[in-house]
Amino acid sequence: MRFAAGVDVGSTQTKAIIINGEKEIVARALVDTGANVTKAGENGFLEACRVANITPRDVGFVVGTGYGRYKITFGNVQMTEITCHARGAHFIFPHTRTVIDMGGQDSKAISVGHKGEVSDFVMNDKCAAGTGRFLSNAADVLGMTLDTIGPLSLTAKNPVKLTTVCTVFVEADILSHLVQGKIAEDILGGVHQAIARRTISLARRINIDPEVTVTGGVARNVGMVAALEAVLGMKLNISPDSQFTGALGAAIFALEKLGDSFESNIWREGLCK
Amino acid sequence: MQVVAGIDAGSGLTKAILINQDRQVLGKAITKTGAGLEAAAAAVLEKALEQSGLRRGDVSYIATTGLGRYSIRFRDIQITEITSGAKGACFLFPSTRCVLDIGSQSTRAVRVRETGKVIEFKTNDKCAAGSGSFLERAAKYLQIKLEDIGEMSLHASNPQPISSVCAVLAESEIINHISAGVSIEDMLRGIHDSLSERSTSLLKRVAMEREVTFIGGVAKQHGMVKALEERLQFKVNVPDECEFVCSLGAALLGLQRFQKLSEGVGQNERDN
Amino acid sequence: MNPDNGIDLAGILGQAATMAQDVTFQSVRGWKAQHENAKAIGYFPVYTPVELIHAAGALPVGLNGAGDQLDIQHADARFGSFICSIVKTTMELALTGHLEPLDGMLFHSICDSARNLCFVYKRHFAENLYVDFLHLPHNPSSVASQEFLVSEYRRLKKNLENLTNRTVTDQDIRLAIKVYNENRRALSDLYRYRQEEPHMLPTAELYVLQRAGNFMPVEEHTQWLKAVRQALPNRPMKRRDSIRVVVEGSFCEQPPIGFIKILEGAGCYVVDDDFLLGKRWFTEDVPIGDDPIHDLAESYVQRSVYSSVRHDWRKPRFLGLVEKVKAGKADAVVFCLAKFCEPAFFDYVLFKRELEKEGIPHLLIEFEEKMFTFDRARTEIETFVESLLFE
Amino acid sequence: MAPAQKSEYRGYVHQMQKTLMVNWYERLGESALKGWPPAVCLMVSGNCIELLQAFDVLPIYPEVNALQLAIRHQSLEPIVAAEEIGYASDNCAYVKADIGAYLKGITPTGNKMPTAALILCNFVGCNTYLKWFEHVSAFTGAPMYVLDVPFLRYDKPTADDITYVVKQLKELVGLLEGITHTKFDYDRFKQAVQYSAEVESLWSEIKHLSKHSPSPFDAYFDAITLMGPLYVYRASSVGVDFFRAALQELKERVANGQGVYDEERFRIVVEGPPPYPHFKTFRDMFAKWRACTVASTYSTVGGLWEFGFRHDPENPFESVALHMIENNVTNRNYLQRYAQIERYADEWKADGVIIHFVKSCRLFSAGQGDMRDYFTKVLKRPTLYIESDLEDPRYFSEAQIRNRMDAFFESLEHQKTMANVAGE
Ligand SMILES: Nc1ncnc2c1ncn2[C@@H]1O[C@H](COP(=O)(O)OP(=O)(O)O)[C@@H](O)[C@H]1O
Ligand SMILES: Nc1ncnc2c1ncn2[C@@H]1O[C@H](COP(=O)(O)OP(=O)(O)O)[C@@H](O)[C@H]1O
Ligand code: SF4
Ligand code: SF4
Ligand code: SF4
Repeated sequence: MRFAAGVDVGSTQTKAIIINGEKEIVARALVDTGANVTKAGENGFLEACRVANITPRDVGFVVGTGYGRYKITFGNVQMTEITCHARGAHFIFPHTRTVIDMGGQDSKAISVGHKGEVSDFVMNDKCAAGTGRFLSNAADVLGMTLDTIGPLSLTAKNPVKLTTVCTVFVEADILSHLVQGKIAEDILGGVHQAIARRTISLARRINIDPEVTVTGGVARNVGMVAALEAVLGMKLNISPDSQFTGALGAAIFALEKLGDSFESNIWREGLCK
Repeated sequence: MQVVAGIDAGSGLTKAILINQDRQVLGKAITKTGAGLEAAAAAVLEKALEQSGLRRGDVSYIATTGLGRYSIRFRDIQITEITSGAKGACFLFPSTRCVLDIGSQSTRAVRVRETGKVIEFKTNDKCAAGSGSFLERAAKYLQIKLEDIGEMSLHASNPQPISSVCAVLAESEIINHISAGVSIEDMLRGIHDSLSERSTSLLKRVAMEREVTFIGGVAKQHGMVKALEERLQFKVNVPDECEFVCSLGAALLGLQRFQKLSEGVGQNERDN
Repeated sequence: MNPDNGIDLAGILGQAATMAQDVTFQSVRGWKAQHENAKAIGYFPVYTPVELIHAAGALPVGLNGAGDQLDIQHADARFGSFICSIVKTTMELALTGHLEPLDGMLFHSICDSARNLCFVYKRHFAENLYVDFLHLPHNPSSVASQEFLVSEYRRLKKNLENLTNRTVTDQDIRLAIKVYNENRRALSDLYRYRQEEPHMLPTAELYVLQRAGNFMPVEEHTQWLKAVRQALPNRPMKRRDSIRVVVEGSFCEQPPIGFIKILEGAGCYVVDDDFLLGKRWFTEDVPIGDDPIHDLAESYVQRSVYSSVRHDWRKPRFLGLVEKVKAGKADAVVFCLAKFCEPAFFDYVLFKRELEKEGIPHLLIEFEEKMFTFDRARTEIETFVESLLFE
Repeated sequence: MAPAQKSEYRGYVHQMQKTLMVNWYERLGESALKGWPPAVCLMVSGNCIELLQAFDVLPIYPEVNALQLAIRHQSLEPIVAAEEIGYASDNCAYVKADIGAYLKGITPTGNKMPTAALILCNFVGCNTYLKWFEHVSAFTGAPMYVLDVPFLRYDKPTADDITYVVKQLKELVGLLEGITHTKFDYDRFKQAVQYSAEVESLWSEIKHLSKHSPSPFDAYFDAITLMGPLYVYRASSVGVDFFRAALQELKERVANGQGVYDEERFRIVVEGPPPYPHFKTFRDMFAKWRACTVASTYSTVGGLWEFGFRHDPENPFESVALHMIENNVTNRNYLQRYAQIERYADEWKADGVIIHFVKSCRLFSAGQGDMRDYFTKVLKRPTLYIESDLEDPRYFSEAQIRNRMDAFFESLEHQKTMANVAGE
C-alpha cells in the first residue's frame, strides 16, 4: 500500500491524517499542541500511524503545515496552511469557492479556484481578537466547556452586545454582563454574533462566492456555524472532518508528491522504535 | 467614635476596611465578588465589623471604590480606584510621588502630591498586554501556580524577552521559547522584564519622580518587583497587603469628606 | 416645525435628539419631497463653505459618521487597521445605500485618511454622486493663498451650478452668507450662555441641538436655536459641584452622546468645546461685500477658528487653546480624541506642553464614535475631577 | 523548498552611493560646526532641491535620517522617548523617531546635525508633514515656511494650482536670499533644473531596465539605495555623474543577462514603503522565492519620472511647481495610484502585486483595503496584503508575514503551473 500523511501543527491543536493511494482517509489523530511543537508534530503523526496500524516508514511522503510546520523534523516538505486548507476543502466539497478557516489563534478566508488552488486569501492580523481562543476564554469565564457553548448560544433570545473582541478583555466584559444579571445564553449569543460579524467582515475582503466551506476547529461549534450563516445569509458546508481539513489537504499534496513510488526517501528510523 | 468604611468592589475580590477618626485600622475583610456586587459588599462589611466588634449602626460614612463602586447603594460617596489607590499608597509610604498599580486588566501610573492627591495619571487600555491577566495566562499555560511565579522568576539565569504586544499571541512566543529549551524561570523573568519595561515607560509618561510605590495584585510577585527595580535602578515600596490599599485609600478619603461635611460643606452631587 | 411663542423646549430637544443620529436621513428626504428637483449635498467635516451649497439652492447635509447606529460590516475591508472610525462609517453609510438621498459629497484637505476616502468614494459612487475634493490652503501667510481659495470656491460654485442646473448669483451667495451668519450668531449665543450658566444647558442637549442642524434648512435651525435660547432661563435646574472644562480634539469624528453625558455626569461642566466645529468655524460674521466669494475665502484665511486640521503657522494652535481656557474661565482641558485620529494626537503633544507651561490641568480620553460602554472613560474622568476637587 | 537565494548584488553603484551619502552627512556635520553653509529642512516627497541648489543650501531630509536609524536598528529608543513626552503609539513613527532622536541627541552618523536655518514644509500630500515640521519648529525654535501644494484632485493641475505654487516658490526665493545673504541667481537655478532634467532621464531609463527578464536590479530594495542621491544630488553635476555610472553598470548587467536572481521565478510590483527595521528579513522573504520586484510606488515618492515628466530649464519655476503638484506619488490621488500600479503590473509584466500596509503612514495606507479589492476583484490580479511598519520595529510580526508571503507565492506557483499545463 502507498501511504501519505499530512501533519497540521496548529497553535492550539495538532492534526494528522494518513491517506492511502486511493485518497481514502485511513487514520486521523488530534493532539494538543502544548508547549513542545516538535513533539506535538511527532506525537500526532505517530498516533495516526498507530491508528492506521502501520509504521512511520510505511508513509512515503509527509507534508507539514500549520503554524508550527518548520518544527516538523520528519516531514519532507512544508506548505502553508492556507494552501492546504484550500486543497482539503476542495477535496471534501468539490464545489467550494470560498473557505473560511477559523482556528485557535487566527481566522482566514480563502478564494479557491476550480482545481482547489488558492486565488486569493486574507488573514486577521496581529490580534487574537475574535478567534477560537476567544471562544474558549468565554467558555472558561462562564465555567462551561467548548462543546456546550455552541448549542447553548442557539437558544439566546436577546443576545448582548460586546464592547470588545479582544480575547483578553472579553473576560471582563462577560463578567460585567453577568453582574448585570444577563443570562449565559444571551451572553453566548452575543459572543458568537460578534465573532461571526468580525469573521465575515474579514472575509468580505475577498469574493465570498458560494459554495462556502468552513474549516478549522471552530467549525465544530454549531452555534458559530449558525451565526455565520445568519450573517452571510447562505448555507455553509461543514464536514465532520472540518478540523482536519488542513491536514487532509497536506496529505493530498503529499500523495501527489509521492507520485508512483511507495517508500519514503527520508529515513524515519528515529520515529520507529 | 467616628467609624468610616472603605469598600473596594473589584471584579474578582471585594475588600472592606474600617478606620476611626485617628486613621487607625479597626478591621478588614476580603471575599470573592461573585455575581452580586452589592451582596458581596454587604457581606464583607459585616465581616470587617465582626472582626472589630462593631455594629452597622456604628459606621458613620461609607466610601466605595473599584469597578463596582456605583452598584453599592448603601454608599455615601464613590471614589475611583485610581484616586483611592494613590491615597492609600501615600498613607502607607508618605514619601510616595508615583504609584504604579498593576491589576488584572490594567496598568496605571499615577503621579501624586504629598497629600496623596493625584496630579497626573496614565492607564494602558489598548491591549491587555502588560497587565496581570497576561501573567495569569502564562501561568496557566506553563502549568504553574500563580503564587509561585514571583519566586520562580527570581531564579532566572538568562531571561528571554517577550516581544509580542498581545497577551494571547505572546503564548506562541512562549511556545517557541519552550521548544528552544528555555527554562520556565527564564521565561517568567522575561515576562516580568517586558512588563517592567512597559510600566517604566508608563511611569515616564507621567514624569516619574521618586519614591515609587508599587501596588496591585502583581506587586505580590517578588520577581516582578526585582525586575522593576533593576530597570528603574532604585528601590520601590511595596505594601504588605497590597489588596487593601484601595479600600484603605477610600476609607481615608471618606473620612476627610465626612469631617468636611460635618463642618457643613456642600454635598458633592456627582452621582447618578 | 415652527415653534410658536409657547415654546416647547422639551419638544425641540426631543426632536433634535432623534434627528441628531438619524442615519436614514428622514428629514433630508422630507425636504427633498417638498422641493422639486432640489439637491442635497453631503459634506465631511470640518471646513465646508456651506454658503455656496445653500446659494445653489441645495441642502447642505453634514455627515459626522454614523455613531453607534451602524455596524461596520463592509467598510473594514476598505479601510483597515489604524484608521479612524468616521472614515469607515462614512464609507459604510454609502456602501449600504444609506446615502441615497444625497446628490453630492464634499471632502477637504483635512487629513490623509479623509482625503483618500474621497477618492475611494469616487471609484465606487461617482456614477450617481457628485464627489469633490476641496484643497483648503495651508499657507495663509501668503497672499497667494487667498487668491487660490477664491479660485477653488469658484470651481466648486461651477460644479454646483452644473449639478443643480442653475446660475448662482452673487446675490444668492450674499443671502446665504447672511443666513449662516445668523445661524452662527444664534449658536454662539447658546455657547456664551452655557459658558456663563453651564448648569442651565447641559452639553449633551446643546450637542444634539447643534447636530440636528446638519439635516435641516439653516433658517429653521436658527429659529430653533433662538427659541431654545429664549426658553432656557426658565428651566428649573440645579447647580452641581463640577469643574469647568474645555473639550478639545473632537472637531471631526464625534464622541457618542452617551460619552458626553458621562463627561458631565462624572463632574465636568463643559464651558467650551470643538464638537461639530464645522458649524462655527468663523470667529466673526463673514462680511457681506461686493465680491462674496472673496469674502468667504478671506474669512477662511483670516477669521476661522483654529483646529488640528487647519494650518496657520502665523499663530500656533496651542496658543489658541490657552486663550480658549482663559476666556472660558476653565479649570482644565479634557482632550477627547478619536481613536486613530492622527492630527488630533499629534497636536496633543504641543497642547500638553503649553498647558503644562501655563499650569493648566488636562486629561486625555480616547473615544470611538461606535463605543457604547464608558466604564473606563468614566473612571478616568472621575479620577481627574477628584484630583481637582479633593485636596 | 528551494534554498534561499542570495539576492543582493553589490556593484560599483552601491559603493558610490555610500560615498555620496557619507559626503552629504559630513557636509551637514560641517555646517553644524561652522554654521555654514546654511541647511534647510524639507521633505523628500516632491522636494524642490533645485531651488536650494541654486543657493548652495544643504538639504536636511528628516525622513532619510529616520530611515537610517531604522535600518540600523536604532529607531526604537527615540520612538519610545517621543512616546514618553506624549506622542501616541499610533502616530507616524517617522516623526516620533525624528523628534525622539532630536531630544536624545541621536544622529544617524553620530555627527552633529545643524539646526535648520529654515524649516521648509513643502506640503506634498502628506498632512503629517505639516505636523512634523510644526513640531520640529516648536522644539528647535527654527523658523518655518509652509509651501502649500494643492493636492492633485483631478487628472491635471489647474492653472490656478500652478500659479499658487509658483507664487510661493518666489516667496521662498526671498527667504533663501535672507538666509544666505546672496542674491538669487536665475541662471544658476536654470542650471540646477537642467541637471535635474538629465538625472531624471537617466533614472527613468534605469527604471525601464527592470522590464528585462531577469531584471538587473530590484526596483524596491535596490531602488531605495539609489534614491538617496536622487534627493540630495539631483540638481547637480555630481548627480548626473552618479546616475550615468549607475545606468552604465546596470545596462552591462542586462547585456550579460545578469539578474537579481539567476533564475527569476516571480516578478512583483510592490506598493507602500518598506519595513526599514526589518529590511533584510523582508528582502529574504522575496529571495527565498526568487521573486524580484520590477516596479514600486515607493520609489516614486521623490518624483515620478518613468512616465515622461522632466524638469524644464526653460520654465524652471513652472516645472518645479509641476513636479510638486503632479509628478510625485504622494501628491497624486488614490485612483491615480491605482492606475500607476496597474501600469507597472502590465508594462513591466508582473505576476502579482504586494501591498505593504504601513501603520504609520495614512498617506499610503488609508484605503489600501480598497486598493486590494480593486486589484483582486476588478482587475483579477493576484494581490497580497501585509501589514507592518516602516520605522517602528514592534509592528513587524515575522512569522505572520512569512506565512502570508509563502502562501502567496505557493498560490502564484500553482497558478503558473496550471497556466503552463493549459498552454501546453
Ligand atoms: N469540540 C469542540 N467544539 C467547539 N469548538 C472546538 C471544539 N474543539 C476545538 N474547538 C475550537 O477549535 C479551536 C482550535 O482549532 P484549530 O483549527 O485546531 O486551531 P489551530 O490550527 O490554530 O490549532 C479551539 O480554540 C476551539 O475554540
Ligand atoms: N497570590 C498572587 N501571587 C502572584 N500574583 C498574583 C497573586 N494574586 C494576584 N496576582 C496577580 O495580580 C493580578 C490581579 O491583580 P488585582 O490588583 O487584584 O486586579 P484587579 O483589581 O484589577 O482585579 C492577577 O492577574 C495576577 O497576575
Ligand atoms: S491583547 Fe487583545 S486586543 Fe491586544 S492584540 Fe491581543 S487579542 Fe488583540
Ligand atoms: S477623525 Fe481625524 S483622522 Fe479621522 S478623518 Fe477626521 S481628522 Fe482625519
Ligand atoms: S505619514 Fe507617511 S508620508 Fe507622511 S511622514 Fe509619515 S511615513 Fe512619511
